[in-house]
Parts: sequence; C-alpha cells; structure tokens
Amino acid sequence: MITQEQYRTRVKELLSSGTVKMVIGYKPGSTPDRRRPLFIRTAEEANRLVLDSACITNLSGYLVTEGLLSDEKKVAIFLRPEGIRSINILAAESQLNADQIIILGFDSTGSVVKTLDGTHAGDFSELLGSIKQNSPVKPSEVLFEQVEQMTPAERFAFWQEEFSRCIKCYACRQACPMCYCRRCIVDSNQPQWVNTSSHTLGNFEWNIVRAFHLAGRCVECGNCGRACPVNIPLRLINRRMAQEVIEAFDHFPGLNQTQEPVLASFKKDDSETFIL
Amino acid sequence: MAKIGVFICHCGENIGAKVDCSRLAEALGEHPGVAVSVEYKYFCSDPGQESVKKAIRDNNLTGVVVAACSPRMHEATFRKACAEAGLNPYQCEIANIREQCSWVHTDKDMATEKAMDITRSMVEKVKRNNNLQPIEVPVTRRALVIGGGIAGIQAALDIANAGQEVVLVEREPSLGGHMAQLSETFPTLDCSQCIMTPRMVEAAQHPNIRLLTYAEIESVDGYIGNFKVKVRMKSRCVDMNSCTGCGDCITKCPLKKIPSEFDCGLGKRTAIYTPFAQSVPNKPVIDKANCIYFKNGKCKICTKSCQFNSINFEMQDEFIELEIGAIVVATGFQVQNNAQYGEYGYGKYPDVINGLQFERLASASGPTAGKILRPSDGKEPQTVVFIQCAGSRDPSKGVRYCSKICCMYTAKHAMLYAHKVHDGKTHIFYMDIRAAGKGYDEFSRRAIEEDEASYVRGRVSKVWQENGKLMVRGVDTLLGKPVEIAADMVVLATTMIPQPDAKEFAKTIGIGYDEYGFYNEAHLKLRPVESSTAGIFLAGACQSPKDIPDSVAQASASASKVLALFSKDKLEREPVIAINNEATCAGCWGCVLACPYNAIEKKDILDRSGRLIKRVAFVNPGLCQGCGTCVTFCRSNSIDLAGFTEKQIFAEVMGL
Amino acid sequence: MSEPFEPKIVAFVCTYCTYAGADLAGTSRLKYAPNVRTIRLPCTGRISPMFILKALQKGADGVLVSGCHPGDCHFTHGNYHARRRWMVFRSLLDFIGIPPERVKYSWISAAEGVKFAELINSVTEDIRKLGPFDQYKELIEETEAEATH
Amino acid sequence: MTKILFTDKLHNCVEKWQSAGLTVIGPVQKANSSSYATVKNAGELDFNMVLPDRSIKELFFPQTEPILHYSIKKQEINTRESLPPNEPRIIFGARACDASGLAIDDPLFGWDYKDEYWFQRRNESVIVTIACTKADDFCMCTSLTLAPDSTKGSDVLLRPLENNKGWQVEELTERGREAFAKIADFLQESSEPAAPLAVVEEKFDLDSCVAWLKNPENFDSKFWKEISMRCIGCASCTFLCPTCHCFDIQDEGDTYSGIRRKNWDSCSFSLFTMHTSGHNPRSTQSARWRQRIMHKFNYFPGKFSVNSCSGCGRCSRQCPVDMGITETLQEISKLSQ
Repeated sequence: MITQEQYRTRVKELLSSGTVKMVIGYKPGSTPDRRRPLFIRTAEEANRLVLDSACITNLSGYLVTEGLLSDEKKVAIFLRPEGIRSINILAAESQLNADQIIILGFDSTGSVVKTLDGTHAGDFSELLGSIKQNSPVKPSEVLFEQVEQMTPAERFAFWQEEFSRCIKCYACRQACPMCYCRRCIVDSNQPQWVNTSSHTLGNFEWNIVRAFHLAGRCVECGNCGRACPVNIPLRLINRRMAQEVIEAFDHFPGLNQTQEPVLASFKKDDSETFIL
Repeated sequence: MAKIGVFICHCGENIGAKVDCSRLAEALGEHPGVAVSVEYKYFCSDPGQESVKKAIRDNNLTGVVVAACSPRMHEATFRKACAEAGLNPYQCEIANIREQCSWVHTDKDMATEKAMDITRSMVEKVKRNNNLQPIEVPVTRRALVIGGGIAGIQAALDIANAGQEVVLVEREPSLGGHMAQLSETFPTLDCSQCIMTPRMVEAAQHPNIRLLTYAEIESVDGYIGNFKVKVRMKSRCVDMNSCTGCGDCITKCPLKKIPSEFDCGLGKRTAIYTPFAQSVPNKPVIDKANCIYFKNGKCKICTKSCQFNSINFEMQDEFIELEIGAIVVATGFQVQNNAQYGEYGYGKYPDVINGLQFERLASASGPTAGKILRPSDGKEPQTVVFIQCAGSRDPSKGVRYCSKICCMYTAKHAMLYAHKVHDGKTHIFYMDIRAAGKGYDEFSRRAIEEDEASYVRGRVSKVWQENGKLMVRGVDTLLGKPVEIAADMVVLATTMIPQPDAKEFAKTIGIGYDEYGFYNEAHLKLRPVESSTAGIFLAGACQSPKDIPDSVAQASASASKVLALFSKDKLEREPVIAINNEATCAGCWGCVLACPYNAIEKKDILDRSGRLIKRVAFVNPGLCQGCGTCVTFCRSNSIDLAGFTEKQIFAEVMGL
Repeated sequence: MSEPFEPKIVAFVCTYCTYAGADLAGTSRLKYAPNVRTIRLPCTGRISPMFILKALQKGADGVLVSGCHPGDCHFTHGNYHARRRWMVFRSLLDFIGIPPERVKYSWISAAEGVKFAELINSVTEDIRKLGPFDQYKELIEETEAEATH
Repeated sequence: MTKILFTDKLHNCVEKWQSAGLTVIGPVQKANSSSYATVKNAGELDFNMVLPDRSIKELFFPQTEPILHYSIKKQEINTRESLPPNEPRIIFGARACDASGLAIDDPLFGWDYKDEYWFQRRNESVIVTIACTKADDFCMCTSLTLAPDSTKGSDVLLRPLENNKGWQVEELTERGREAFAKIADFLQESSEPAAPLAVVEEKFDLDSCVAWLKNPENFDSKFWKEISMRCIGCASCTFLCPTCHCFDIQDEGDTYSGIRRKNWDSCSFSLFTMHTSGHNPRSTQSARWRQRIMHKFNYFPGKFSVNSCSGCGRCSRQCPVDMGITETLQEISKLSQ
C-alpha cells in the first residue's frame, strides 16, 4: 500500500508537471484477483491506479501501439523487471526510443510490493545484470523437468495433446510485447508457410514458429501463457528457448539496449558439435 | 496460366541408361501446367537448342525446365537459348538429373522416380519465376592498387598505360616491396634493382598514376564500380612538396644505429631516413618510434639542417576519400620468423640467417656492398650450409604448403656465393628440388654442375656452435647416413607467409582468406585473379607464394580484368538480390546486422508534408550479393530474394 | 513387411559448396542411396526453419541441411548465421518432440564428393532405422480426414 | 411428481444411448482446460464447473473443417465435397447459455442459404441442458433476458435436485422425448425438490444499451476508443463465444491435391477487413470492438430480431486483458442514463 501511494504521488507529479503525456498502469479488474491495464492522462485520475502483487501483466506491449510515441512525448509505465527487459529489447530493435519511456519499476515477493530505483531503462542495468547472474530467472518447475525427461515420442504426444486444443485465436501473439510485426508470418499467404487452420498440424507449425521467432527475445514475462484461453503451457517452450540461448550464446535477452539480436549475430567459434 | 515446357535430355547414355526418359517425359506431360514434355538425345547440341527455341515459340511457353546435367554446366546455355526465343532467360530452370541422379544411382526405377521428383519440383519453381532483368550499375573508371611491390607496380602500369586512372597506395615510405631487396633474380641472374627501379620511377612519374606512399587503407565501402575508399596518409613529418630529397637531414641525424628494416637488420639507418638509396619517392620520413624529439621533446637537429623548412614535427595523419571502380590487392608477403625452430639456432647464433638476409648480403647496395660476410665477425665464410623447407611443408611447426620459390632462390644463393667466394663450399639440405618453370631446372642443375653446390637429401636435426664453427647435424637419406658439417654460415630457406595483418586487412576491404591469411580467389582454376568480392582482384604473393614472373603475370591479368570492367559505362549483374516489402517491414534492423555486405540501409518513409511515417529497410541492389541471409532472419517475411523467392521454394517443396 | 521401408528425405543445400560437392559425387560416379531430394539455395543463410517444417508436412521422414564449412562461405558468413539458427531450432524441435535424429546438419565443401555420398548413405540408413515419422504423419492424416461430429 | 434421472443411473443411460448408436458428449475437464467432448462413459463427465472453457459452438461449427477435396491433373481439376458425417449424438449437460447460443445462430445459418454443415449436426443432436445452480462473476444471462434455466435451443432441460443426487427431467421437444424414451427404464417418478437456481445478478440494462447503440450519433463516440484501449486484438472472445459465427475459407494443399477448409475467423483481427489494396476500413482496434458490439446488439437483432449474445460471459472470463461485453454494456448503461 505504501508503494502504491508513493507511486500515485509520483504519477500525479509526472502528469501535472507535463513530464509525461500518459501513464500506463493497473486498475482493479472484474474480480478481486484481477487487474486491468489502465491508461491515464490527468493527475486527477492517479487515484484510480492500483499497485499490488496481482499486477502481473507485462504492459510494455502497449508502448508500440501505432502512433503512441510518434509525437516524441514521454510516457510513464509500470513495469516489473521482465517488462524493463522488454523495453531494452524494443529499444535495441528500434521499436521505441527508450528516452521517451519513464519507468515506474516494481517487483513483488509474496504480497509485498517494492519499488525499483531508476527512471529510464538504462538505470536498471545493475539489477538486470544480477538477475542474469542468478539465472535461471525462474526456478524450473516440475512439469518442465517432466517434459525434459520424456522420450521424443512422449514429448511429441504431450505437445500433440496440448496443441490439439489450440484454436488459433493468437492471444499468445497479441499479448506478447515482442510480437510487434506489422504482418505476422502466419498472416502472410504468399506463400502460406504456416497453415492458418487450427488442426493439430497447423497448431504445431504456429507454435514452433512463434517460439523460434521469440528465441533470444523472450523475457519470460508469461503474458502468452496467461492469455491462452485453453491454457497451453507455452511458458515451457519459452523456458527451453531461454535456456538454450543462455547456454549456447550466453545471451540474456533484454540486458541492455545495445544487445545484438542473438539470431542476427554470430561468433566464429559458436558451438557446432551437432553438425556432421 | 502457366505453360511450361519440359525438355528431358538423355545426354547420350549418361542419363538415358539410368533414367527412363520416356516414362519421365510422359509423367511430366501429365503434370499441371506443363504444355510440352519432350525428350531428346542432346539438348545442349545446336539442334537440341533449336528445338527448345521452336517449342517456346510454337507453344508460347511461359517457362522452361531442362532436365539434364547440373545447372552449373548448362544453365547459361539454356537461358541464352530462351532469351533468343523471346522468353525471359530467368524463366528457365535446370533439373539436375545427371550429376545428382543418373550418375549416382544404380536402380533404374528409383532413379526414374527421383528424376520425376526433381523435374516436377523445378516445374513448380519455374511457374513462380519472375521476369528478371540484369541489374545495371554505373562504373567509376578509376582503379585502386594496394601495394607498391612488383605486382602492384605492374598492375598499376598496365592499367595506366591503357589510359585509365590509377591510385597506387603503398604503406612503406617507398615503392619497391620485397623485390627491391633482392640481389639477383633467378633464373637469369640479372640484378633485381636494375630491373625494378626503372619501373618504380615509371610508376611514380606516370601521368595516370596517383602515387600515395606511407599511406594505408582505412576503409572500403560500396561495391563493384562504386567503391568509396578512405586512405590514411600517415604523417611523414616531412613536407613532400618542398623537400628536394637532398639528404642533409639524414646525414645530420644523431641517431644512426637503428636496425634497417630494408636490410633485414643487417644494416643500420637513422631516425629520419629513406628505406634505401633508390627509394621512390626519394624523400625521407621520420621514424617517430625512435626519433629523439618524439621521445623527449629535444633535438630537432634535422630541422636546422633543412634549407627548405620541410620538416614539420606537428604534421598529423590526413585522410583522403577516393571514388574507385575496381581494386587490385597486391599486398604481398612476409617471411616467417624462424626462431620457432630452436634446433636451427636462428636468433641465437648471428651467423644463422634467413634467405632474405642473404639477399641483402649478396646485394651490391646492401650493408656489405655485395660481399658475403658473416654478421658475427665480418669474415668471409668458407663453408655455407643452406637448409631448404625451413618452415614450409611442415604441418607440425611450420606451414603445410610449399613456399614455392625456396628451391630456386637457394640454388641462386649457392651460385651467387660460388661466384663471390671462389673456393667456398656450399651444402644444401633439401627434401625435394622443385624446379618447374621456364629455365628453372636448367638453373638448378647449373648450381650443382657448374657451381658445385653439394645437395644433401635430408633434414637437419640440430645446429650448434663449437670452436667458432656452426656444427650442422643432419641426415643424408640417400646414403642413409648421418652427416655433420662444420659451417661458417647457415642460411635458412624461409617460408613465405601472409602479411601479419592480412586477415584484418581482408576484413577491412571485404574479401575472403584461407586459414593462413592468403587471399581467396573466386575460383582456384577458372577465376584465379578475382577475389570472391566483385570488383576486387588479386595480384602477387598476397594470394599464395609466388615468384616474380608469376606475380607479374597475375598483376597483368588483374589489370586486364580491371580494364574489361572499365570498358563499359555500366555493369550488368545477376538480378539475384533481396527486395524488401516496405509495407510490412517493422524496421527491427535484424537484416542490417545479418547482411554480410552492409547492403541494407535504413530508409525513411515520409508523408506528403515530409513527416516521417516510418523507417524501413532498403536493400541496395548494387551491394547485395544475393545470399538471402536477411530473408531468413526477417520474422515478418518482408524481405524476399529474387530467383529464390519464398514462393518458389515453397512450391519446390510442395512439388516433391 | 515385405519391402524395406524407403524413407523420404529432403535436403536443403547451398549451391556453392554442398550442391557442388553433390555434383562432384556425380562426376566421380560415386553411388549413393536415391532417397534424398535436393533443393538448391544460394547459401545456408537462405535456409529458413520454415523449409524444414514444410518438408515434414510434405511427409518427409528426415531432413538434411548442408552448406559450406565455416570460413568457406561464398558470402563470407551466411553459414555462421545459419549455424546459430540451427542450434536454436534444433533444440526447439527436440523439445517439441521432433527427434533431432530426423533433422541433420552438415558441412560439405565443393571438394567433398565422397563425403556427400557417404553422408547421404548414412543419413538414409539412420532414418530407415528410425522408421517412418508416424507421429507427424498422424498429424498430416488428421488434416486430410473428413469432417467429424 | 416429476420424472427424475438419478445420478447413479447416468452410467446406464450413457451406455444405453451409446448402444442405441448415439455418440455421447458432455462437459469434460482435461489437461487444464474444459470443453464439451465425446465420452466413453459417464465417469468422464464433469458437472461441477460453472460452464466449460470452450463453448458448445465447436460441436456444430468446428474451428476448422474440410468442405471440399480437390485434385489437379494436367488441365483438369476434380473436386469432391466433404459433407458432415451422419452421426446422431446426445449432448448431455449443456448449459442454458450455450444451448440458447445455438438457437440464436440457427436463423443466421439458414436465412438465405441453408448451411448443411450446421443443420446436419443440429438435426442429429439432442441437447440436454442442465439448469445452473451456481454462477460466477462473469455470468450474465439474466441481463440478456435469458435465465439459468432457459429452455431456448434445448431438447431436454434438467433441473438439479436439492440433494444433488439427480435431475428433474423436462422433455421439451420430440427429439428430446425420443432420446429419453430410450432410457425410460432408468428414470423414476419422484417429488424430490429441485435445487434453487443460481442467482445471476443483472449487470446492465439491455434496452437502454440497445437504444444507445442504435443512435447513429454514438457510432463515432470517443467512448469506443476509451473502452477498447487495452484490447490487444486477439480472437479469444470471438472464438469462445457461442454465437460468434464468422468464418474464412482457406485452401490447403500442394501441387497435386488439396482441401478447402472452413476456419473460424474473427472481427477482432485487423486482417479480417483488410483489402487487397492494403486499405483497411476498420483500421483501429476500437473500430473492431465497436463492430463486435454493434453486430451483436444492433445489426444482428435488426436482421434476426434477437441479440447475438446468450450471456455466457466467456468473452470477459477468458479475456487476457479483462475486457468483455459486460464491461462495455455496463459503461454504455451509465452513458445512456
């Protein structure tokens, strides 16, 4: 509650001083455990802001809404460390100018919310560095270990079951801050690399492509998994990819704004033990 | 609606014996979109090509698939034939049913099945081919030659004599390179400087050649016909315009004991110096690393000695930007440091020297004025041992390749020594004598027969000093006996290796190199003077160890390539390049990073009032080489590669 | 099972090295298994993971991807980019349950006709041993099925 | 006295229906997600959920289905229609909102062209609805003039007993009577009282909302932008909606043959209205959300005299950003007051 009050005050300052044109935060949702994204433009609205441990959505994707930042005015946004990493990647991929983003950083353990010191993405480099040091970011969960232990045939069957439910609503894509493409590859029909039909094969293709396009860019904020209306455990794939890029290339996505995309760069001595 | 012609070549028995061509023709005749499907004994023959042309005209074909040998053989042939029949040549594809089918399979049924799949897949591709037009790029008619040794000078003179502009860049203070250091040259034994210096002077005075010495290439941007080159003019601290080259400063310089690079450390020079007496330009530079003024801020004696006020200690490096159409790389070689061969004692015993040092001793302009004298005590050696392959053909400590010139120069050294020290004795340890070349074997025979060089087939295991002699222990493998020779001097036939910065430099200019740092030719046999980067050519020992005739020949060959390029106003290139869809591009710039050629730029899309709408990737068609790395990176599939489009490849897979 | 299983394998190769190596195998009249269908690309850098997925969708039991050895790329570093993509894509496929044994990667130079022939034989044998990719075929069949319910 | 189906007899009923050639379908919870799915036995059925994550729609209008097989040879194209199977089935344990949704879509699938795929399945399905005794925060049938025990679209309505040991049976249609005749042996007459229905609070005033929507001035209201600002443009609401019915036709195949498929499509996608030219008449997410609301409560009733919403609440329940029809209509209610 203290944190929430601190930030309400801060938001009032930011808006009344004209430092920012908008603040993106959270407000109460339709049930006690839900929070909704909130966009406010005046200091008076600041009291609608809520900040507690239920604020989990990574809001950074809203920043790349077409036209939002084109007037070069600043926007403040509530972000957890994963969200700050998203900002770094979006900046590295030229989707936004990080100087325009005022970060209201926070994190929570249990129900306790604490503030993160800093204003711009660059101010959090120490924090992100220490998160990298302590990676894996999230302790591996039981299901992940189970899937890892399966034989390929069992894994295939596991994902066949999961993906058979996919209805191709693309909530995973739309919820992801990294899916900012103007035209998703699945929406490109000349040629149609990914079947748009939501039969299991098309769903396999879609989910493989999604995961590949996010490899080295995903910060494991969990937006996609939470968005999935049929609860496909997408986080497992993201976890595996995050593990791969850090182990193979020491790449921790979103560490800073100068990071080169892991799949658009290379080292001459990259591992190639698998190549015949 | 596609009307594809499929032409199935028997290639005599080559395809016909293993692929049932009639069945193939029949099956393809049933394939959707195929208007004509015929077989013939040799489609590459004149009547064969004529029949293809006739079929195109008679049936208004929209595409052609020739199922025959590898596209690497006859793609060009059939594309030309298509063009002659009025079809865009890029509407022709080759289905490789010879090299990758009939020649490699034994089961006729399975080979035929495979040939069907291969051909169908190509039919599906060609249905989606686009009418491509070769790309035209303008050509700047000015060549850059990098390196002022014999290869660079030759290339520069050939180009300049043909009436084209040349910029010749040399990083040392003088032209000349290694050839200027040599005494006499094999197999004629004419004096190296006598034939070299006139060419240096000619190059310096040529109206079409702009000579930049003591200069280095800072960066190369652009592409064939349109390179932008930045050259760093290192500060000589001597004004080239006012200096007359009188040499007073050199005489007055108090530092006189700096080992001369030109004399391979056997002679000395001053801190303000010209590398050698016949330097071109014959104007000195100040060696800032040694100059007393640069070390402690005092001295400037040279300034006082100069009547023309040419010396300027404040001089800074300057940069020159050049627009260049073609580049000849003639950056030459280095000799390997033999200190790694502890058993030979190089670097430990002063009288163990390398071949290049011997050249300086034998040179009339060298530190001993052409007398063969031991570095240690200045005495004339009575017995000299030469060790060939000192570093070459040695995978364990040296290099795997043959350094090519050492057999010849060692024979030459033995002869020069015999001519100068009449009662001296020479022993040459060798592995093989490689004397292929005009007059070369005769030359090495002369060393043995007339100048009594004693060739010992075997390796040297140890050299040590004993009683003022260099004891050389080796083995004579022909006699199968160990030998021990008490020598006064040992000369190592040192390997030619790439310049120490060869790999870095290759990256600067954007060409490929091998594991050693020698520059890669586009094709070892058929394109030996072109680098893999269009518009950049190779000459001399930067590509591989070479002697003077080979270097000169390659330099002239490079020059002719440059001149051929300069013979046109515009250049035609294969249109296999990437194209970006600006509507869907999100401007993430992954492609920019992925491109090996810096061919992708950022382009602003503005609205009518000039306001920035968005920024997208733009592929420069002049720079793009068509690898497609960017296409694969592009998540939104915005970039595509002409000739290998996403649609084409998709169709190829779907046609299998 | 009367006849041995003949796997369907699709190869994506670069034109400068592996395709030329395959040509060399031909001119050297080396013999190898006829199960591979080759698709020629300018460079391994052009080989998209989508190609591999589509080959599987077309019923391939195995896929081979091959190009120039590191340092040999005609386009200087297309193969280095490709290598990274493959590394990631390979682990992704593995995690999804598409066995890495079915998608193979190799470097074959224009001079390695023998290596090409040997590789095609060994890949064909390996895939033959694995048998048809039934699990993927099940997905394909589902798409071809009539309407249900 | 009413007809009662006791829970412990359900097992026999399922077997009976199955042996009579009916496929039995009902609410099933599987792998973290629930839907109406075919069951082998009654034990698989789960009546504890408020309603399944996925609506009943997919049983009649699947997310993807083949409608045409084609093959190409030379210049000749052969086609074969793929018709829905003849498969009589009973959907046991539908919710009133889902069943109503089917009834809402019937006129849509039959007004000009009778969609065989829909009606074949409709005609072969017996829908046995169980009235709701519990609801959650998202249920809103009552706001749509429906109720937890609406009979719309159902062939049989079951009311749970107070003691939770069975259901009162109310046969509504001939089809329902036929299906229950097959299990007559397992039904009993009893006077066990039914459990009270779930209380679903009325969340908005539908009439005033509809009036506001019909006012042309409100089409360009800035309200649309504000209410949909956080919409991320996925199709979770439309795909889970029992009444959303848009589809797209896609050909999938290779050079030689292929299948024309009917796939769900959604007005939330920007691509939904994208023209070949690149122009998009609904270029913003707010325009798309407005379309969805207008369609459901203005255009659709204009044509078919019924709102295209049965109040299941899935759009809000599963929305990644906690939006939905409820919130929008609540806000409109406030505006129209």
